Amino acid sequence: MIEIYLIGSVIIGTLLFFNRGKALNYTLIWLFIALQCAFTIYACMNYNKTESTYFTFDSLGIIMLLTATIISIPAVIHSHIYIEESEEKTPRSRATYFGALVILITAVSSAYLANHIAVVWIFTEITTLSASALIYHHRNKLALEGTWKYIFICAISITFVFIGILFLSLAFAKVGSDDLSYKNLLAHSALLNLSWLRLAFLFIFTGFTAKLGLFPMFTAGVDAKDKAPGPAAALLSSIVMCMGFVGIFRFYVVVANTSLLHWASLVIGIAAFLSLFIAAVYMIKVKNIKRMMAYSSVEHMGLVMLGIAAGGIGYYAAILHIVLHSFVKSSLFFQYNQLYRVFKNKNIYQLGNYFKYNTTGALVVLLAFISVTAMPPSGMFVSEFLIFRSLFDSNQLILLLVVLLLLTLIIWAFAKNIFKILFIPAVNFDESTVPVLSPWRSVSQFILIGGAAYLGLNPPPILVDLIKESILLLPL
Amino acid sequence: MLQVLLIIFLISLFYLSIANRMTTYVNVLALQGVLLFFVAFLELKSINTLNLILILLETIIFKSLAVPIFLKYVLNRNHITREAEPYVPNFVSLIITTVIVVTTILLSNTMEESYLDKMYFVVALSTLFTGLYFIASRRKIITHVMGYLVIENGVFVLSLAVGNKMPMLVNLGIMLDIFASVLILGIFLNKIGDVFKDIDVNQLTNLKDY
Amino acid sequence: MISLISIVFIVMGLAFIGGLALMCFTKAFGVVFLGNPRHTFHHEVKEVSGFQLAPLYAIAALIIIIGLFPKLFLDLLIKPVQLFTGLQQLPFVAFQGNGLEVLVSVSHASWYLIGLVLILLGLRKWLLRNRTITVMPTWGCGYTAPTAKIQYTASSFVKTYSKLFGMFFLIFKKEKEVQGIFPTDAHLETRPYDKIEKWLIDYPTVNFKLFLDRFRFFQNGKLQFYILYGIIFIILIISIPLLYDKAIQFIEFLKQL
Amino acid sequence: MLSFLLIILAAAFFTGIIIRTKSIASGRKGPGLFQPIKDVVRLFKKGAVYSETSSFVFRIAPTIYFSSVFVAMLVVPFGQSKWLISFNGDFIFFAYVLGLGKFFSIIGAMDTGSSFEGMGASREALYSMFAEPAFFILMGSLALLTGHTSFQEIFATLHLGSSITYALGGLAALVFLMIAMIENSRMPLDDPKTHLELTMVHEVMILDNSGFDLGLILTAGYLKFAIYGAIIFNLFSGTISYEYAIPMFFVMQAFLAFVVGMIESFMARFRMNHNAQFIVVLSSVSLLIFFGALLVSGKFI
Repeated sequence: MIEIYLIGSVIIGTLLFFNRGKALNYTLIWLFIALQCAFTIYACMNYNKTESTYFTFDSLGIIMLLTATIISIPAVIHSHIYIEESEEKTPRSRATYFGALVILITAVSSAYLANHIAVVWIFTEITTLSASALIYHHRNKLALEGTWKYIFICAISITFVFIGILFLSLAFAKVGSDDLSYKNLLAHSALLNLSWLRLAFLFIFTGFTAKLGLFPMFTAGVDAKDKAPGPAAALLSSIVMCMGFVGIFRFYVVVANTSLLHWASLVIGIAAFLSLFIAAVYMIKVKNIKRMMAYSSVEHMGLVMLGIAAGGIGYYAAILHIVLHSFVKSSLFFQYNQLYRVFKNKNIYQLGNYFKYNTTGALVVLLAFISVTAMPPSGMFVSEFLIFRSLFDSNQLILLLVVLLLLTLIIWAFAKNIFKILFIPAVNFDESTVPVLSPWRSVSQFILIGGAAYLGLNPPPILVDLIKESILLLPL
Repeated sequence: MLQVLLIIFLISLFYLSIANRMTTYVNVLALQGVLLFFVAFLELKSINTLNLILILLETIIFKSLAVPIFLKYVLNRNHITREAEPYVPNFVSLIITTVIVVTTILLSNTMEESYLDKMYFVVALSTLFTGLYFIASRRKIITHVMGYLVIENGVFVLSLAVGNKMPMLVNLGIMLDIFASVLILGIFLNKIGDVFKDIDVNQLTNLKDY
Repeated sequence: MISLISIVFIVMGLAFIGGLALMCFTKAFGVVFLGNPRHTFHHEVKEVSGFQLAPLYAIAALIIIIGLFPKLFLDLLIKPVQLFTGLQQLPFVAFQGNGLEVLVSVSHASWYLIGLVLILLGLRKWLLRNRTITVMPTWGCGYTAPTAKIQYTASSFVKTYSKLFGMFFLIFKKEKEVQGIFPTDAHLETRPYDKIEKWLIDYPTVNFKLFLDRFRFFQNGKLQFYILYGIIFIILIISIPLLYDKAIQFIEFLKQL
Repeated sequence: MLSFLLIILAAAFFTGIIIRTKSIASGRKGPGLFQPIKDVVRLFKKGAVYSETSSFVFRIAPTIYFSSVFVAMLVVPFGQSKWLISFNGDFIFFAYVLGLGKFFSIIGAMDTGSSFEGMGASREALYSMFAEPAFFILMGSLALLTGHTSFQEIFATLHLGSSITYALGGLAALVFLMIAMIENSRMPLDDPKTHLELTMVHEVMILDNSGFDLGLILTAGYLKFAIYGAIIFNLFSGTISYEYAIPMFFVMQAFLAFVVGMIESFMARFRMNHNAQFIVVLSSVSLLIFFGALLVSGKFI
């Protein structure tokens, strides 16, 4: 099935690149969504089976794949609306956009399921390619700059990951096997050479931070989310981040079973804390709503990795948090397009009184804000609370204190800007040109946010089991 | 013989750090491609012939011919000035490159390892960090690309070191090489040349929160 | 001894807070809602719509209902409390143990109070049903030209108090004194500010934000820097433990000398 | 039930005795003992005059004020016999229900928009604020001494044995008397007979009340005296049986009224800005009682 999926997606993607007919484009993209759904169902039914040697439908992969499929459906819907509404649309840009979208979703989904570190790496490379096509959609100078930075940083990061893999093969040399699958690595974790493994982890971690949006390489991701069209930015800040997480997490599981556990947690903890710090620095200052949302993602990835670093209940909380964050943040980015349609601007000074112009949309923004800042009725409150508890359990009280302080600042800054957008009238805003937007465009966002709340507050036993299964190999 | 080639490779880094003209950079890159061709041949003699041919073709055709030619084309087409215009004086660059090499040698001493020729490790890591240093210290976008190509060469050296046991990794390295180079060089450098008339990295600093 | 002192301070503080609350809320309620308008606005002063008021009334009603029927609220509270303490077997039944049964008496007493108020209001209405009810200007002790300005303001209401505790306040005064035999205009405006807020909240917040501002160079738009972060991160993570080991070795070496 | 009847009876003549004492001390005959009650009955028969500034707050405030005093009365026991309301910590309820009444009387005064009444309200709020700690510390130390937290249990177990406990009882009685003076705005702090608004506290707050409302406020004042008198009596009653206790109660109430009358006759009112200091002194005295209680109960470490 995975071959059918890959080949089918590549064919659909290629057809999209070369066919510029409107009807054909949309038929193809929906065909792809059908394929994606079918594949997801197939993966769920073949739980824990391995296909084509390199892909295993394991618990973490299934969770992430489900997340990706759920998000990709509204992503296509909103891309459709976005492309049809944008002024500079050409058949070529539309075809490129949807082709890249198909390739991106396919690559990300395959990376989730890959059980071999090199295969994950290959798909990561492919996401860079497809994501850059999406970021460059507008074809202006700033988009070009954002794309250039994204490509360059991602290329360097991919190189880092590759170097890490090379080091890993050195660390693995004593075993005498050339199979770098996670399973094999875990089986021989006692034989790994620690000093090479240390270097390998460091390089792989640093490399994947570009996709995850964590401290050293987060920079280009922020620019990319700023310049990409709303639906593409939603994918970049949800499923692509999940891919970075999967890349780090699967390797972390290997490292955690050696004596490097403490050191690796420390490295992750440092990067996570610095991410939170950077997020706090910029959330206060940033005036561009889209960049603010991107920094908020940096903050949440910091929290997720803090959970990983703290261990214990933190592992569970981290996976739950990243899934919930994907839902909420993607709905926020989907909503951004409506916001932009109303105000034709993304500077917070020029936005305001959104409730008056688009009540449903404003409601989505409000609910998403409540969820993103993890206020109690939202699902992310639970996961964030558990992350704090894991920090508490691991006796990191000072760290917890500083983190809470930074979060307070972040929430303050976020609330200040969001409330400005929702309630305070903008200066010199011409009301006559405001388009009337159909409330139906917000339905998918409501579903995503509501789903996140449901999953957080009352996680279905199957999700709990899947998460527990994914962290089974970690020492508690 | 291998050792000699690798040392020449290291020396080429020093030369790169004091080079003034853009064409020198391109020529050094071509030279490194040729060096890698021989290193690959000597190191990987024992692997699958087809695979070996692929690797050798990649080094000689892609690294030492296609890329330099394309770079020269870009230089001419976009009327890029011939000077490298680094932020720091060449003298300092040389010192920093030396420090990098010395540090990697020291670092390699701390690794208790018998499976790897330390020469590879030193050359690869110092090439990596020198490349990163070039990116960080040069002004033009095209020099960034060249820095990236230097990094790729370093990674290639490292992948050759383990290539005997895991040829797959060398192939992956080649894939990265071609993929990233084509993406960066082919698509983007051209595009940037079209959109921005003068390819100075200072023009690409508008996306910021500072 | 320390615990004793702390008990004394806690009791004092708790008792004092009740009085302070009385003062604070009579001030706030009295100055904002009662009497004549203390300031004439250029725009029309009107109440907001019922939709905006309804939530406030709902919250107020909830507060009173919890006071009158605490049991209902506590029963609702048990489940979430159990969720967070994680003790499923906790024998937590409302009004048993923990001194909570007192709440029943308190709510009874509140009922007496409400009942008495209602009875008295009814009596009052009944007594006044045939009597003459006159509406006159407020009694002014012979002063025939009362203006809204002679009313107590927020500052003057607590003047005696702020005099006693002046050292804890920061009061900004804007003043123009009367001059000459036939003074023209004069005004006095005071704006109190909390010293504790100034020192414990404002200064740290401002300084912390300034501190954070120093790190704004990170996203400076220059690709070179972005790559440097990665390099520096890797180098530091590799070298710090090595340097640390070397430093330890060096110190050991010095000790042996 | 007993305490309720007794307090109402005592309230009926308490103020009368004060006025009578003052009259005799100044060489006049003075009105009858029940003149205050007659005044109130007269007020109940009258109509009402309202300020045009005032809102419904002004109309309901006196009723709530009276009710709060009345409910506070229900808390006070007589000796060992408790009445309607008695539970652990009921003295807190007592203080806060009086506080509720005070809140309404203050905002009722603010509602008239008069500068005088605002002034009275401001003073009343300040004095109540300072008086509250004294009451709490006093009751807290009594609770510490006896190991109980309700009025009834405290008074039932309060045995005055050693000399130090007598000293404590005396001090406590003094503090309660002073609190009663503050609550009722009597002499050292406030002169109820003054005719100058600027020197009034309580009187100036009710300038605009008339008829039924004024009657309620006056009745509440009488009740308050009797309530505090009852509390002071309870400090000493202990386990005395009813046939002695009930006459003693009336004697005590009459004596207290006499003392208040004498103070009002022979003392001048404090300067207004000295009042706060005087009230804080009460808190200090109650702290002294607190430490005494600690000493007696052997908890002083």
